[in-house]
Amino acid sequence: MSNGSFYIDAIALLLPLSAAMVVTQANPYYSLITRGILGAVAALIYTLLGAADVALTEALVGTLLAIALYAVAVRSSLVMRLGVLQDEVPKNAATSTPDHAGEGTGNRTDDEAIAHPFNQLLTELRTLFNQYHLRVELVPYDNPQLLHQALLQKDIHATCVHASIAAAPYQLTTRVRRLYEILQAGLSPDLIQLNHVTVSDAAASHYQPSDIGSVLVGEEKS
Amino acid sequence: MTENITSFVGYAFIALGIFLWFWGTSFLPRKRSLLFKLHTLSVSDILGSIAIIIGLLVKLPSEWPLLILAIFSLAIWNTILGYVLAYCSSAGVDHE
Amino acid sequence: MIGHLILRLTLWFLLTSDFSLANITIGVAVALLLPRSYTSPEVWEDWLKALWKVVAVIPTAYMEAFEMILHPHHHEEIVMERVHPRRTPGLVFLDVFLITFTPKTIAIKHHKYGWYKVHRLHKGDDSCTRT
Amino acid sequence: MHSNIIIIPMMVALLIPFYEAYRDDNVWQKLLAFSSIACKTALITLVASVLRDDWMIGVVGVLILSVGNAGLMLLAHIVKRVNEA
Repeated sequence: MSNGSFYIDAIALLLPLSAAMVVTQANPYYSLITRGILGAVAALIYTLLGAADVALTEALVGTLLAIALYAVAVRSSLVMRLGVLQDEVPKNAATSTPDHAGEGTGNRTDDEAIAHPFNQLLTELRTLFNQYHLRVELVPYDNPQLLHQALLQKDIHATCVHASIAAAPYQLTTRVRRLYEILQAGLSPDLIQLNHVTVSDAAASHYQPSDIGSVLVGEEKS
Repeated sequence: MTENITSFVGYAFIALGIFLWFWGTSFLPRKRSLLFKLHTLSVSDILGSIAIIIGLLVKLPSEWPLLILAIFSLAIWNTILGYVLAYCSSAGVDHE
Repeated sequence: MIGHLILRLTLWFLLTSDFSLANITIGVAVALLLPRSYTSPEVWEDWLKALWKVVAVIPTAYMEAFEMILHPHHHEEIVMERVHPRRTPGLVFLDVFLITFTPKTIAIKHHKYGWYKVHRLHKGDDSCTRT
Repeated sequence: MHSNIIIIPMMVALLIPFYEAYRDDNVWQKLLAFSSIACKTALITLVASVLRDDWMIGVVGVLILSVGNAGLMLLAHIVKRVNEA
């Protein structure tokens, strides 16, 4: 450091710059990548200032571990779990659930599969939630009772079943107010009928199959 | 005299490496396909970096174990990273 | 077995560059204690050939880099390349390394039986008019 | 030691992928810029350590070189899985 260290000052300016980039990113994955850049720049500055131990910690914990943990957190939290009935879903739509991801994706080009109304609905949902960086994950259930119970126990965020009487072919019930608002703004009412139920926390934790009626505090129809 | 020559050779290698860095990285902000940029980045980040390290090795041979290790890890990790990036980015495009 | 040990000890001594008794003991202990997976015994001839190829690929890589700098390469294509079918994972790794290390080619996918999907750059026609 | 002559051009080269990471809106292009930055910062660390004759910083530089790449591979696989789903 004998001959001045003005270049360290110059490179230190990159640190607030990249930090600003991290906080201004809307997409969580972009922000993860930018977090990696921030970590790399921080490690560089720490070493240039002579703090080798701090730099090593930044690289190992701050960059590697933080990115791994955040990536897992973002991937598992930014998801809408949509409960469906097993026999209402066409076979090839079920293959896009995460358990089978990576195999059978070639089936999706099948014309018959695309024409199926459920797949059309799913495509609409995916494009709508992509704007909010949410993935849509299908969770199949065997019968309507199990499906309803899963919604009340907060295993899933919404259910989608065939509508029996309404004009729209499908009926989507969600327990999350925000999802209801997004869906109401983004989907046309003749494609789907939207419901919102309020599930209280107490009811979700002490759920008894007998008292379904007391759990449904308020139900609105759109 | 020999000191001057080794110093010059070292600087020449470092200058070559920095030139390769600039050349390879200059394609990054352009509108090209990802794989094309991977090709040019492999020029800058693998070959350019190796040239810089060799230059340092010639200039200051006292830290050779570290620099040899750096060359190894640079060559292996960056090459495999290029393969992984190419594989992962193309897997989403075509399913065949 | 012995190859693993040599590799780990080499890395350890390059990293520490300290030949005191304590350091050698620590290095040998760590190299022995780290878990290793069982790999089928590889053919030494193949390994020597591969090692020679690794040394030979470095000048080729620099040559290709300078070709790319002097004559702009605009055309990209994806070709299937056949490499000698060898099954051990180490040699597959080496093949991928050799293909990707040269800047004009990048291995994209490894199929079974020695086929690789390779992305390759070559000189475009418009580069002739420019030079 | 003319360390400035070597390090300042390297830092200017570091700015190019920085600009790219700021500007481009494709995940893979951003990841590419990140890989370039990770490699370049580790190399600058290494050069600084050799010029200062500081062994400890050099070891840290080599470790950052390999750790940064490992993190990148992890991230690439996660992004690939997300794009598939």
